[in-house]
Amino acid sequence: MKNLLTLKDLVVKFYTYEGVVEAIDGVNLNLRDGETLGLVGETGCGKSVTSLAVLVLVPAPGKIEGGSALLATKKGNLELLSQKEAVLQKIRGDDISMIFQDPRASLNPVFTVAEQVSEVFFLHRKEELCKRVLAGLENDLSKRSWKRLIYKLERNIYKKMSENPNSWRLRILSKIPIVNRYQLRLKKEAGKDVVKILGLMKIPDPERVAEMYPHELSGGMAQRIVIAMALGCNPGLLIADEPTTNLDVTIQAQILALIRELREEFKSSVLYITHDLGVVAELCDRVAVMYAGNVVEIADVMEIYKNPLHPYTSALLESIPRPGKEFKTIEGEVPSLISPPIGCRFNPRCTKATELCSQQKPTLEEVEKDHFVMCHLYPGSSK
Amino acid sequence: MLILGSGWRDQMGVKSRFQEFKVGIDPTVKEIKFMLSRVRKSPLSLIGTSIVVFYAVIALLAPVLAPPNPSWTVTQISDPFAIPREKYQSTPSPPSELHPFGTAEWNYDLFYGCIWGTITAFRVGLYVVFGSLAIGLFIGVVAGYYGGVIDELMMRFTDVIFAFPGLILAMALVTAFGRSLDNVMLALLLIGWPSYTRLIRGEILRIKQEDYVEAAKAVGCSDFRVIIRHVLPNSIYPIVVVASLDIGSLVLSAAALSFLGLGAPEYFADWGQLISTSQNWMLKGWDYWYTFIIPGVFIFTFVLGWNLLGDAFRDILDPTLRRR
Amino acid sequence: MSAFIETVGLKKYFAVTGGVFRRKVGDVRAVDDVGLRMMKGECFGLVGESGCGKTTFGKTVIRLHKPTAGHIYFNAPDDIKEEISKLESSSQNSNELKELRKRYDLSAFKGQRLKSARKQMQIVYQDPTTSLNPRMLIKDIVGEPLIVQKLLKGEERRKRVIQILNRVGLTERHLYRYPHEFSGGQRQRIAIARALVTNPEFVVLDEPTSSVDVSVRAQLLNLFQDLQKELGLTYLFVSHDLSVVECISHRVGVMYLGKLVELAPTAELYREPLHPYAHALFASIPIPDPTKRRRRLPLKGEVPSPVNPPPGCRFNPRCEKALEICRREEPKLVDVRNGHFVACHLIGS
Amino acid sequence: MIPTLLGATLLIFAVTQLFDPISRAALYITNPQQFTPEATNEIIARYGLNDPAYMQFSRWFSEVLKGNLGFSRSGRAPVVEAILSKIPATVELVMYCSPFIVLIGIFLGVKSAVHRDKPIDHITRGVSIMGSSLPSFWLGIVLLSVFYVGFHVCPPGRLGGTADLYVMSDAFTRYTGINTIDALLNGKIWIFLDAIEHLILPVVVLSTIQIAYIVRVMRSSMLEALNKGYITMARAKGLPQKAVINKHARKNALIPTITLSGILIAGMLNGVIITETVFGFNGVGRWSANAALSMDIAAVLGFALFAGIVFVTANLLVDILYAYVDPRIRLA
Repeated sequence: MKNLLTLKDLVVKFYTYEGVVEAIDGVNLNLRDGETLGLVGETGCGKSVTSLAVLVLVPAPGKIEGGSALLATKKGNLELLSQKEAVLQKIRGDDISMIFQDPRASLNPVFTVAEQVSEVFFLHRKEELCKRVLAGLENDLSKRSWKRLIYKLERNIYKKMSENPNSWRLRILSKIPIVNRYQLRLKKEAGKDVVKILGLMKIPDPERVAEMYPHELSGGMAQRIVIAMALGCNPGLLIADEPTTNLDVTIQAQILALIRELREEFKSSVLYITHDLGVVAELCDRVAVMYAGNVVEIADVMEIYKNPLHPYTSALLESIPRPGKEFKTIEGEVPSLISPPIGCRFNPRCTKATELCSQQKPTLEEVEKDHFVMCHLYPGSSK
Repeated sequence: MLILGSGWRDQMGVKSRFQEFKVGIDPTVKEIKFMLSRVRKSPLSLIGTSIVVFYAVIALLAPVLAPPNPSWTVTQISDPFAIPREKYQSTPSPPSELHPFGTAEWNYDLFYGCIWGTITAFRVGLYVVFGSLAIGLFIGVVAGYYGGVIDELMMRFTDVIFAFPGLILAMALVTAFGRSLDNVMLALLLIGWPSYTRLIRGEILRIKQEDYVEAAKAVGCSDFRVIIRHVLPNSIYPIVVVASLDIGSLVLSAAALSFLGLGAPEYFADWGQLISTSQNWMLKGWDYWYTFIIPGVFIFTFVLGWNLLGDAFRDILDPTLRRR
Repeated sequence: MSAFIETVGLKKYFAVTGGVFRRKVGDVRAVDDVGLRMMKGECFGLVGESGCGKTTFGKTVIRLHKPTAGHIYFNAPDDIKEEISKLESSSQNSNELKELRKRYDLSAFKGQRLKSARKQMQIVYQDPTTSLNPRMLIKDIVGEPLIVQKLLKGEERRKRVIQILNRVGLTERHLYRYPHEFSGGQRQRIAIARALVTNPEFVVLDEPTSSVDVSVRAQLLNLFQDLQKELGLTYLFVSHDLSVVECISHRVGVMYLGKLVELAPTAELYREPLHPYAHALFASIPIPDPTKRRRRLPLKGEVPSPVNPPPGCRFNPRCEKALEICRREEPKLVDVRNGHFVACHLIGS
Repeated sequence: MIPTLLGATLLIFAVTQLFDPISRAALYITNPQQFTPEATNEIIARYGLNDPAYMQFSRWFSEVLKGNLGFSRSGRAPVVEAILSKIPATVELVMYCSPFIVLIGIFLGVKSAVHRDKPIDHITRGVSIMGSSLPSFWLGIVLLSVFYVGFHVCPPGRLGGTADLYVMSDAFTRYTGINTIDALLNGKIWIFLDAIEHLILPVVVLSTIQIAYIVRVMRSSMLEALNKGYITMARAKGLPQKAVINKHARKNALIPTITLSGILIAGMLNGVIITETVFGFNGVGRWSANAALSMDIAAVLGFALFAGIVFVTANLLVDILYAYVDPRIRLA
């Protein structure tokens, strides 16, 4: 299976007042086409920063210091980290899209749902919309009506728009109050798409919801709209950063069922980020476990739960509360990333830590079939 | 800080008490060191603090720098704020050895006026701010913490006072009380306290919903203790920011009133009044520049110092920046 | 045997003010007529989705909110309870009833009596960062209950504070620090120390482990269990994390929109929830085992607003098996199988 | 709104009580001859100025409602007429200041927030802090002395000598009393230019402080809006940086700025008094300042009431604008 996204030695550092936080310290990850990869780890292990780094959206004071992110698109492989901003803007929302943890915070409170969702179509599907508007204009012109003059004008505006969407002439034209009524046709066309995509998200009565403002929506409804925005242009990769953590259990079940359904329908692969091992078991094909800025283990989901190799993964699985059994704890605290421990970052808390672990940093090696681990306990890792 | 509260008093033995004090003071010292390091970091706050300190030194050393009733003075007046005069000359004279800043209309020594003007500025600023704070604290706390009828009443009353732009109400009050600097201060105080009341009430409402306040009630703390130990220490900081910004604008308002002729009387050592008298000389051309530029620079830098300090406080005390 | 803590018909409504003159427009019925009994030394789990009133119930039991109606009996003998309910049914406000309630019914306590009652009941909050006063030293935070309740003086108080801090896993070194110098887990330990310093008998745990990491959560849960065994504490464990509640509580109650819909011993409830909502709730917990992936339809719809809840059984708009009676009449909480209570017309009759 | 206005009149009345009855008589006089001692005593008797306050209040209030705010010695006209005759000058000044304040203030606020901690941010913040620490009357006089005394440009006052005479003459029909507009309506361009030349300096002085305030408020609300969740979402949708800032962030940042514009209007009214006094602009502000100087109680209190009404209505307009901009308010 072809790799859709491969990350190699990704390094991201945050230059904060207290010191330089080494949030991501050499992450290696690959996501196959049509697959759902779960990215699991505790708070502060850098899983969200990794996802933002893929879209080159790391917030200040963070900087991507090194590594590569290779994306397989229709037009061949693309190295994301070295692209110009203009190219990246074309990819974001079209090839890769992202949904976030707090649904209501992801929606702009002063715009209606329709305005925000249609923005994706205006950005990435403008030619298609123009063609549909032109088609509409053609049959309007065929009918006898005094407005033929206006339709002719609108037709050549849209012709120009479909050739070169953001020519400066159009930009000025769209600023003049009366003249820019021509945009209404475009908005109506986009409105149809919005209602269609909202319907796909199983939102009851999409027409009414399209006109609502974000503060009138419940948590579950807001998350569906964010998913609609993300899947609007049928992206190849959907990055979901803990979409259901803030939602109640029953709503979470609804959203997970929806993602599972849409995954098939849109045939898009998903990078699902969470700290909840139950959701991972429910949704993911392969799992990557992260700890303090490194990916420590990648394997198929059955393999991970049955035979976890890395001490941290097994400790994480054991700490899942099981009735009747004592709670297994992982001693110590998550290390501060300003002065991370030398060598393997888990060694202060690792029960099987050896002398080597606190000196040399292990590398991610394929220890068994399709099972990568980053630990000195396994040969090949301590090259 | 409030660490010297009841926890410390009932320890036994002086040595252990001092040892306790030394250990107890340690975190507060760390807090202050942290704040100072932030001040050093941002240039604006450095300038601000140095200006304010400079003016404080001038105010303290005023009797030394410009002794009242100097040898050359014509009139022997007991009030140190009355500017001495050498002779009854009406036109201002340029800076000379005896009068480093020159003299204003009617030969009032500008150097003396500006030095003692610093004290007036501090008096106006601090007196009104602390007055407003005191009233605002009392009413704001009661209205914010207990809410209900008191809150409603207080808010309606502050709305009424807010209905008037400050300067206009001050003008009306000064006309009523008569023209003197104390009346200006009283007028500014009457206008100033509602904004503090509203600010403090807002802070109290915000802090009141925090979990640790409810936890304190769960432990059985009385309302008084909750306010003193939990609510106030956490709401004081934003008020400090507003207070330091307010001192600057208060001095400006007082100067404006003096400029309109409603503030300090003619002979008084107050910057606004000095500018007001030198106004018509200014329009006669540039050769009387000193009567006008020097007091103006004093006001400008004084207010600038406080504004910079206030801005720096806001950056330091902004919780989001502190604990990143 | 007599319940250690019992609530009878407990109600807590929050006034909703609206309109120009800010008069009362309606009520948010956060807790609506909830009665349950907790035994001494038991960990009682209370689960439900956000907005179902579980936290409000917890806070009302320890009188952080003034209840709108109902009784809270804290360690009161049974005959007093019968007496009060008998008197109440006969004549509403006889002063003999008032007298009895003043002495036994927590919801009628006032002033000094309420303050001293607070010694025996404490609360631990969900978010460690907001439950500790950022401007107070740990020494004062943990010591404050002793000062307020005037329990110990000077050196004994210091010793007691240090002893309770050691018990939760912190040392004397931490006394002179501010809360922002500690990690989430350590702050929660300080909050626990503050709650236990006056050695109470009853502690409300309001989602204590929801905002800490997985590894720290296990440490806190162990601490809770050890403390319960050692000090014989009774816990009211409020949480939306069903897997945690399953492991720590002896009996669990499920709440929906202010009402208690089901109550049973933990194992029995998790194995076979009877109430349709409880069944849907437990079915939607993701199980951390890929082999057991269950394909089932998630519960449809959203939680209605608590300001004007639907008539009859509150779950009827979302319940597939809703009958005609469900839409009219509110079901009573009935003991179906010794100790397994359900409030549903389907199972009750 | 209404209770605040009522409260305002009560406050004004309380202030009047601070004066002795004789001077308070001016509040009830309608024509100049009545300033003789006997006439004032007769008025004191008629309006019962020595009775307890609450009785007087009803009488005074009915007078005010009838529009009789007393007679102003300094304005040599009944207070209400004096105010109405002076309003156009002030309106003209404010009319030219507001666009500058709003546009430049918001533009600079956005710019300095977007380029945080870069040179432009420090410069804007420095200038805005200096702007708000400058005593406006001092700035006015310095500008006057530099331009008028130095280069003989932008003289004080509302109109040059000849223009003033022409405007007084009946050949010039006064539609609104606002010189610039009247000049255009009368087709006299040179009067228009002359009026503009007189307006330049006052507009600069009046708007520096206000711009400094808006820049600071806009910058902080812009910074707050920029690290909200929907900004990251907008970027993740592929929006260019310019659109993210101008469309998403700016509209949200405007909301707190609008709510604080109430204070801005207060600042404007204060500024008007000082600017008009410095530049000899005989608008409402300058007249009330002189009135205060010459202890003309009726004028000062009349002006205070007028200012209160203007301020309260302005706040009402701001609330309506606020509800329009922020949907959460509109539907609540």
